[in-house]
Amino acid sequence: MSLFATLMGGLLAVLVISLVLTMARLLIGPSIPDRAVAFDMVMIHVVGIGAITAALTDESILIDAVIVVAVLGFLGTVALARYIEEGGS
Amino acid sequence: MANHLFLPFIVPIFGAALAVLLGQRRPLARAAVLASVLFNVGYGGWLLWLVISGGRLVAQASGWPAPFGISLVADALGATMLLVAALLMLGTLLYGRASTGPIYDSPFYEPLLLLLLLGVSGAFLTGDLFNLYVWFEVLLMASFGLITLGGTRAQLVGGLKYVVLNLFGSTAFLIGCGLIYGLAGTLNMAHLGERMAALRQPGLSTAIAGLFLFAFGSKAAIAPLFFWLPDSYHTPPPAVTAIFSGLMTKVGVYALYRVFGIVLPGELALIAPLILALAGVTMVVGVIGAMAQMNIRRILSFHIVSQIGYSIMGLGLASAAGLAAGLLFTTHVMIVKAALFFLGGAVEQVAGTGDLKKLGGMARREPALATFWFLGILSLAGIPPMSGFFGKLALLQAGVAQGQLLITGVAAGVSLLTFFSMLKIWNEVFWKKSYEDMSKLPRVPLGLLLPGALLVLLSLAIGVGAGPISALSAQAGAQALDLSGYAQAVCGAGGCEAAVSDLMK
Amino acid sequence: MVLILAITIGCLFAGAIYLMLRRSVVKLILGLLLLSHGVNLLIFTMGDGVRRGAPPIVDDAGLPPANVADPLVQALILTAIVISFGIMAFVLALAYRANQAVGSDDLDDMIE
Amino acid sequence: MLASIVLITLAAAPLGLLARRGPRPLVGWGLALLPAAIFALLLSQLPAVAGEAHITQAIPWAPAMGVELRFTLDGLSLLFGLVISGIGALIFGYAGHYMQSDPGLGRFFVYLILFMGAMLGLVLAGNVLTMFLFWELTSVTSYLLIGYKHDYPDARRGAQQSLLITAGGGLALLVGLLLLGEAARRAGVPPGEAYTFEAIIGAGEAIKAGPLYAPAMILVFLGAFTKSAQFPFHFWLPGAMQAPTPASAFLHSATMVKAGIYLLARLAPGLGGTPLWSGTLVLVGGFTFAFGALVATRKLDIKALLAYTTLSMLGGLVMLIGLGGKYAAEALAVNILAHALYKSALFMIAGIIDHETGTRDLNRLGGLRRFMPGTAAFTALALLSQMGIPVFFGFVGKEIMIEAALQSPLDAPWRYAALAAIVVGAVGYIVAAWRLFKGAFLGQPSPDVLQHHVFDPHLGMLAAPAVPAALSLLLPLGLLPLVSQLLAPAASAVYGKELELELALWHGLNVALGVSAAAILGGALLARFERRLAALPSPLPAWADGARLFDRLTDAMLAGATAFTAAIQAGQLRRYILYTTAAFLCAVGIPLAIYGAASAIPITPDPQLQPYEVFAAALIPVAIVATIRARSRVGAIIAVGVVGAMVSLFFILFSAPDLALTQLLIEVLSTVFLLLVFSVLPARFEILSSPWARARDAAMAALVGLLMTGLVLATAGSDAFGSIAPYFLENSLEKGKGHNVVNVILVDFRGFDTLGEITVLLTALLGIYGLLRMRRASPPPPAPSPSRGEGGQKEGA
Amino acid sequence: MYDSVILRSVSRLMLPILLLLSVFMLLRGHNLPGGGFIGGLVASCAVILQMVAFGPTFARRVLPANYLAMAAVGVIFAASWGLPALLGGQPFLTALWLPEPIPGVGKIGTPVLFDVGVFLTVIGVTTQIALLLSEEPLLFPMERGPARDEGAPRA
Amino acid sequence: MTLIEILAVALTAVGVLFTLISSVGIIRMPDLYTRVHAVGKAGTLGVAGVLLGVAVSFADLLTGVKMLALVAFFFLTAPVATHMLDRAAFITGVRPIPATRPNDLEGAYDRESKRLR
Amino acid sequence: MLVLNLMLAIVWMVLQTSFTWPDFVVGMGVGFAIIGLSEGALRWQGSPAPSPAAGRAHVGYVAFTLRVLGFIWFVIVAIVRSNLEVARIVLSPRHDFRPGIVGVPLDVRSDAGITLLAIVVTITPGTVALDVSSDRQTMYIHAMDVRDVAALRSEIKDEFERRVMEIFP
Ligand code: NA
Ligand code: NA
Repeated sequence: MSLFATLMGGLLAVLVISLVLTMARLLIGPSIPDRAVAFDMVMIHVVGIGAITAALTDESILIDAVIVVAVLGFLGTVALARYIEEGGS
Repeated sequence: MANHLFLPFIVPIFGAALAVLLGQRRPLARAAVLASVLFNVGYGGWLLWLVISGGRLVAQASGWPAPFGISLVADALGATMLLVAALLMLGTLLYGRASTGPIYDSPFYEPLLLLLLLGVSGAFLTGDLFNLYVWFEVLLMASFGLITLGGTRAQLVGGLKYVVLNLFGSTAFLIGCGLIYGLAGTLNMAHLGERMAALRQPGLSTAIAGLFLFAFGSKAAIAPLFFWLPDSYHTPPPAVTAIFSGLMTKVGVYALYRVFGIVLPGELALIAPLILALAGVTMVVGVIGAMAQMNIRRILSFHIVSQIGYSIMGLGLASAAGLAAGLLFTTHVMIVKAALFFLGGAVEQVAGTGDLKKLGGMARREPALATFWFLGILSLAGIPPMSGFFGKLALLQAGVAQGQLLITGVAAGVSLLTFFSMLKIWNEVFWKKSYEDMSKLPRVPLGLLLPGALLVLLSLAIGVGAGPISALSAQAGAQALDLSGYAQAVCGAGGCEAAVSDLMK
Repeated sequence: MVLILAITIGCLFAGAIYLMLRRSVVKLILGLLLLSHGVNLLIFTMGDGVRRGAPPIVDDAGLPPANVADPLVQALILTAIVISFGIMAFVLALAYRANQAVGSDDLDDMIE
Repeated sequence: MLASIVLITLAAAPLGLLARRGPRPLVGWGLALLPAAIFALLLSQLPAVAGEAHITQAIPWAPAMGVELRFTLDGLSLLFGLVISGIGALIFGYAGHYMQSDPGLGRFFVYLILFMGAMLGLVLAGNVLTMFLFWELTSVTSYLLIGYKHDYPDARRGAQQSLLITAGGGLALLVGLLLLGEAARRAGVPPGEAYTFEAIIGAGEAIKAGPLYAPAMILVFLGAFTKSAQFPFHFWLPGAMQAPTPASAFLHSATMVKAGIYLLARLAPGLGGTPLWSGTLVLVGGFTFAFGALVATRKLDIKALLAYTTLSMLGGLVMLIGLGGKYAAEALAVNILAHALYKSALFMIAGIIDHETGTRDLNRLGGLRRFMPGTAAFTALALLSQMGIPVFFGFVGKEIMIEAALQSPLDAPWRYAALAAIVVGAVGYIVAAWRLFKGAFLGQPSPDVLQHHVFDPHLGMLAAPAVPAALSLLLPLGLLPLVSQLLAPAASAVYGKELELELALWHGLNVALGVSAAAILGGALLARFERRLAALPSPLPAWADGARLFDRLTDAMLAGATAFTAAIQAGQLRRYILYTTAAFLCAVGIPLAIYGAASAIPITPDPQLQPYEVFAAALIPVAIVATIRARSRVGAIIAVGVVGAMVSLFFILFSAPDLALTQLLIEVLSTVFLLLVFSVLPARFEILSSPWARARDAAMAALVGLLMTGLVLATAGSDAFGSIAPYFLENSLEKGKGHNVVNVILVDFRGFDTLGEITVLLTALLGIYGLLRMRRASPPPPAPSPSRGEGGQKEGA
Repeated sequence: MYDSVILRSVSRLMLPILLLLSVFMLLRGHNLPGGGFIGGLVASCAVILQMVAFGPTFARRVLPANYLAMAAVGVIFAASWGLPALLGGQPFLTALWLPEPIPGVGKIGTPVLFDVGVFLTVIGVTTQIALLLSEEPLLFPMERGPARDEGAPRA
Repeated sequence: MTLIEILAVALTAVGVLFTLISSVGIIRMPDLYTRVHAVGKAGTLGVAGVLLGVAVSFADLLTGVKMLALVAFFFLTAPVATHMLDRAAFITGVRPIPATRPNDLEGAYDRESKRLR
Repeated sequence: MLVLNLMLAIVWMVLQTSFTWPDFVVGMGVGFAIIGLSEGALRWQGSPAPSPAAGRAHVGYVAFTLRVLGFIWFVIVAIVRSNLEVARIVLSPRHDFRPGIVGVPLDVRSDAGITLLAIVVTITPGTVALDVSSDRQTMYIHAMDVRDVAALRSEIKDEFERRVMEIFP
């Protein structure tokens, strides 16, 4: 395994650990917007992990997937916020 | 290559989509639906004739060779079911047009019926396990739409149970598709059958057999997976209940026959005692439930469960004669139950209730309806010369021949209880004096009487023509267990494994 | 890796069943969602060897990359996802209407 | 010819509707021409039957199932056929008078003709399945006849009881017959013929030796006993007296109730003679004989009294079949005829009395001889025959019956028991007959009688009972040789061998005559105390009344069914899910456990495994826990969304970009839909389940999870076959013209799936449209849920 | 009436971009990840984003299509591309390809057109479902109450 | 390792680092409003770093352009997301920590119409 | 709209990662269709308040471009400058910061201007645009560390709003 792959793999691992922290917030809450924040962060992590995986496997096609994930993260977060607001807590 | 096998798919798809498009121009939309259903009736008859005279017919979707593409296979079992389904749908359509009610006026009602027919026909014709799942979902989704259409409280509450518990079955089916692909690496039923027969892993393949038994059992409403049925079937308008009774659980029965006949040929013998036990319990529990009810459609709904026990008994006997008997019985019950739901629905529509306590005096008011209802009861109870007698007789004969005296006795006993609870309807609705003045009620229109009456006459005709019909069911039963013949028809003379080694580098 | 996937699948199924046994319609539906995730992963695991390899996209010579993932399970899952989405949307609408008709989202109130 | 008789009769049923208009008595006698013609036709076959034994005719029906319409005429069938058609002709004529003012007479005649056709089919059948077919048809038509006056609850109850008992017996019979057919097949009979009487009787010795004999015979007995009202299934017969009197006279004296006798007699030559056969029949028949006669002595309703004497005689006939031997066969033939004659006459007379006076209660009748001398005379004739007074035909029957008991091949105890039953029966008949005659015709006219203008009926009506009553006297007085000629073939058929029958009134001073005389003497003695006998308390406790027991039984069954159904089908979706999950665990887990497939699970280390993959996998359970523990709806929805995102992350990591994209898109759309729909619900969940329920559910869930994990491991570990997937990779570009194999599969290789899939989507849309936009049928929605923050904080952890 | 200027501005900007992305995803699907499903879902997301930002009335106005009809047409369209083969005596849905690729679009054959049918169906179904749900009187509180009239966009 | 790869790893590392810091912030920050700041970081700098790093690793102009477009997308949308989250939180009554001073928004939302006066 | 169409065509080619004429033509076609579909949204002037932008002076293309470039540079500098600050706050063991929600009066009026300002405020660490009042007079900003409210207001107004208004008034 090349050094590049090792380093990128390491960064991927760090990103996953970062995702674990985000998950902790999802579990803790305490408010619903807190969980929505966690959701947004999860999507951002998915983008990052997807991008790094693309680099690792040298699959540029994953980039397009990443674009859609980004769009969805935005849409999801906005919709969540929107309905949190309407629903009350 | 029998490329006409695609027609019963194409016509309903176009018919339903056109009917949706033409939603505002109701006569055109209705014409599109009626034409599609009529086509499928005609086609079903023609196909059955072709199959009887020439054996199985096969087509490969998208032109890819089996087992890689999706195969369509018509054999006697599938073609029979196809024809009966289309006939029942035609009856339902005409019945609905004679009925009044907001649901029948909905622009989605008839397209959903047509989509239901599409899904059912697809399930009867496909030779690919995953494709079977897809058509199952089509028919299931259409049934979801139909059972809740109109949205009364009872429909919503019953529909929720119907939907959720059916999703359990669908999920199990999908799991089964996945697992069997993991085991055998293919999805074509013929190929799967060859490979599963060659596989020597009894535990796993038996567990998968159990999984499919669960999946299709919950579609077929065998005990203890029937709970969704009695809680929901009486809630939609009568036409919907009638077609559900005719088709929904029977597709599950068909799938059990198909899967245990072709896909898991070695497992049937292993799991047959369990199937027989479940068949007995299903019969008994269903009829007990029916005895407890005081509403026409609820009684009939519980009977569906009970009668599924008989259909499953045919499978559990694990013989060609058993399957043939099961098919004969299933076909009979599809027709007669739909007829009874039609006739009972006519009473309900005219009197405004299906409650036995409130009804009465129908024998004098509606002698024709009463006559057909009574004949229907006789058929259901297996009294000669109605079709029910031959269905029951064939099952009992197969049971005796296999030495399964216990289930044979249970089947006979339950048919008495069936008669008993059907007589309750007869006594209360038809013979009993009506408490209220029924003379103010409108007469049953001919359009509501006719579909049920014709189906009852069909039951009689099946009884009278039991000779050729039992020959047909014998052919179907033999074909349903004939894996090598099936595989040769689908994949060519060498079978599927040979085709695979030819076609893959 | 199969082991990890299998455990994940088990967790998804367990979570789904537990949620479906609650009294809230919402939890029931969330359970159904988890169930479909579980099934999708299960089919995925049944593919021709779960590989980290390349996506099933062939090159200009029509040759698949080495160590390619099973395309068939992916197509099956895609179909399954879309179907379960359609059904889920229906279930949602049904749950909404049932909730409206009953005036509660407690399943034990949803009895005739 | 035989088939034509049956089928034409059945097809002629609509002729009954002629009675809707027109002079009804005339229509009745007109319709009687049909049975009369059949009678004549059958009688014309007597020489042939006496000589050649039988005439057979078969119409194929469902050969694969052994079902055919096979008719055979032998002595036994001929006797029954003559009784049916002969009595039938009289009944038809009688009914036209009796029901002159009944608006439904047309329907009644339809049922009656159908019944007669069925009965003829039953006795002419040459195949057990053919016979069964008509057997069931007689049950159904008799149901319609008994329930003819269905506005009355008693009529409905009587009809239902009789149908359930006889149809239940019929089912037992069917299984029994199938077992006989199977036994015959095992004995070497070709499958196509296994169900003919000929084959079964021919294979009798083999069947008797086989294991199926006992179950088959017990089932056949059940069928015969229920149909012929043997104790303890007798109680439906008195209940069936709800039928209009012409129907009772036809069904319950001469025809249907004798179907069981007919069947046993038919099978006797092949399958009789075993201890099981003789023991059962003598015991049940003998008891019924004595019991029926004794109960009859206490009855006040004329029809009930006649019903009990009828079932008594049916018992006697069963007993005779059990006794076996030449005399029994002869006695059977004689008594069938004798009973048919006097009992049909008595039933019709009961109808006349009822018709004229409006009651059948012996306490409210009396002195009728003054007003209805003709009726009184014919009643006396019929009753004397029943009492077995010499020179009447009943006497001939009783004599030969005693002879049959004495000459039976059975052991002595059986013979004496049979003799005792005969004596008790004979005594009972005398008392009952005296009771009837005295109560109705003697003494002072009662107020009821005086109220009505009571006369002898129209001659056309009186003729119907007069003929059989007169024959009861005429046959022994001069026609005995002719009768012997008629009955000999029947007796031969029952005996299985040709026998000579010479009936005579005088056999000399023998034991039979002594017994007979003693019985008459005893009867006459007891008849003096008839009133006091009737006033004695019933020897049976009140609960032992069969009809009431049966009603209790059905009520209990209904109550049990209701309780059972309420218990399992309680409407709670959660419980259904619980049962369903348990079923899933059993269906999948048990085979897996039994066959030990779990031990085959390969757990091999994966050298490629990356730590981040483990972490990523670990996040899914975390998000699931977050979902379960979420106390707010939106929180739970978010957590589920995260699960979906993590699943798609998996797909990204494992080279499934199409999947990842679709999964994520669907996830977000689902989340938006969820939010839309559940924004109206209260925001927070309430804990509704008990801790125990939660623990139970958790255990269930854990089991499912474990099972799935095991299943996946076991399956993924199997590599018995190569997958077909490489084919798609190989051909994607060349034949599918696309690089993205997944898409090529979706739109080409398996485009048919995709077509179905978009159809599902369209269907879902239609369903949702229907749900949300079609509300005319539903009541107006209740006020918006009391939710949204305030008040009802709901739901279940 | 929801009134976040920020969300609205960005959402408006996103609409054409996302629609473009959806067509892009559709057309390249035969060769790279994408296809009718993904393209259709992206397009629905574009509409749903407008719905979230502006409310369903506006979403209906900006994209004034009959989505139910679109779904039905999609199914018909997709199924129709199976017919040419059937008429030519081959099995339903057998692929037929134009011999040369179309510049800028790529190879055109019935499977690709079939995918367009899928695309239309998915857009029609998902968008219509979203609109139906959001138009429920109880479900989209932003459109009720005193501020309702302000939701109507100016012509 | 080529220069391009070094640059790629460096940029990615910066991105990952900022994302990690954001996650830590999400855990450690005392209230939602301060946590949302952290999200803004991950959504902009973190993602930008990773995307640019990956773009460099591909060393392909068109991928680079795509990545730049995606970065622009994030810069455009992340603020909208944070704005929406904050706003939702405030309207639904999620209180900032008491130390938040000044709090000009206190009482500024109309509770009925949920509009900001 | 032509500009938008051209831009969409270019985005199309970027997505296709292929810059050929046929791609451009297809891109233009797709873009045209999309604009046709979304024109309603694009043309909508959502702000109920009258837009004062109508009377603004015409700014030359070159000057405008320079302003945009300068703005981008400014933003990048601002991001870098304050990012470390946030990192310090997040990672510091003690919470010694003083968050605050500050209302900033707005001069910028156009939708685009307000949006751009909010974006800039948010992507420069330390501040998050929380909401804009319905009358568009005030933007509420959550800041991580508010030691001097007046200074924060003036920074926003002078540094950010001024530059934004140079592009979108
Ligand atoms: Na059914
Ligand atoms: Na698909």
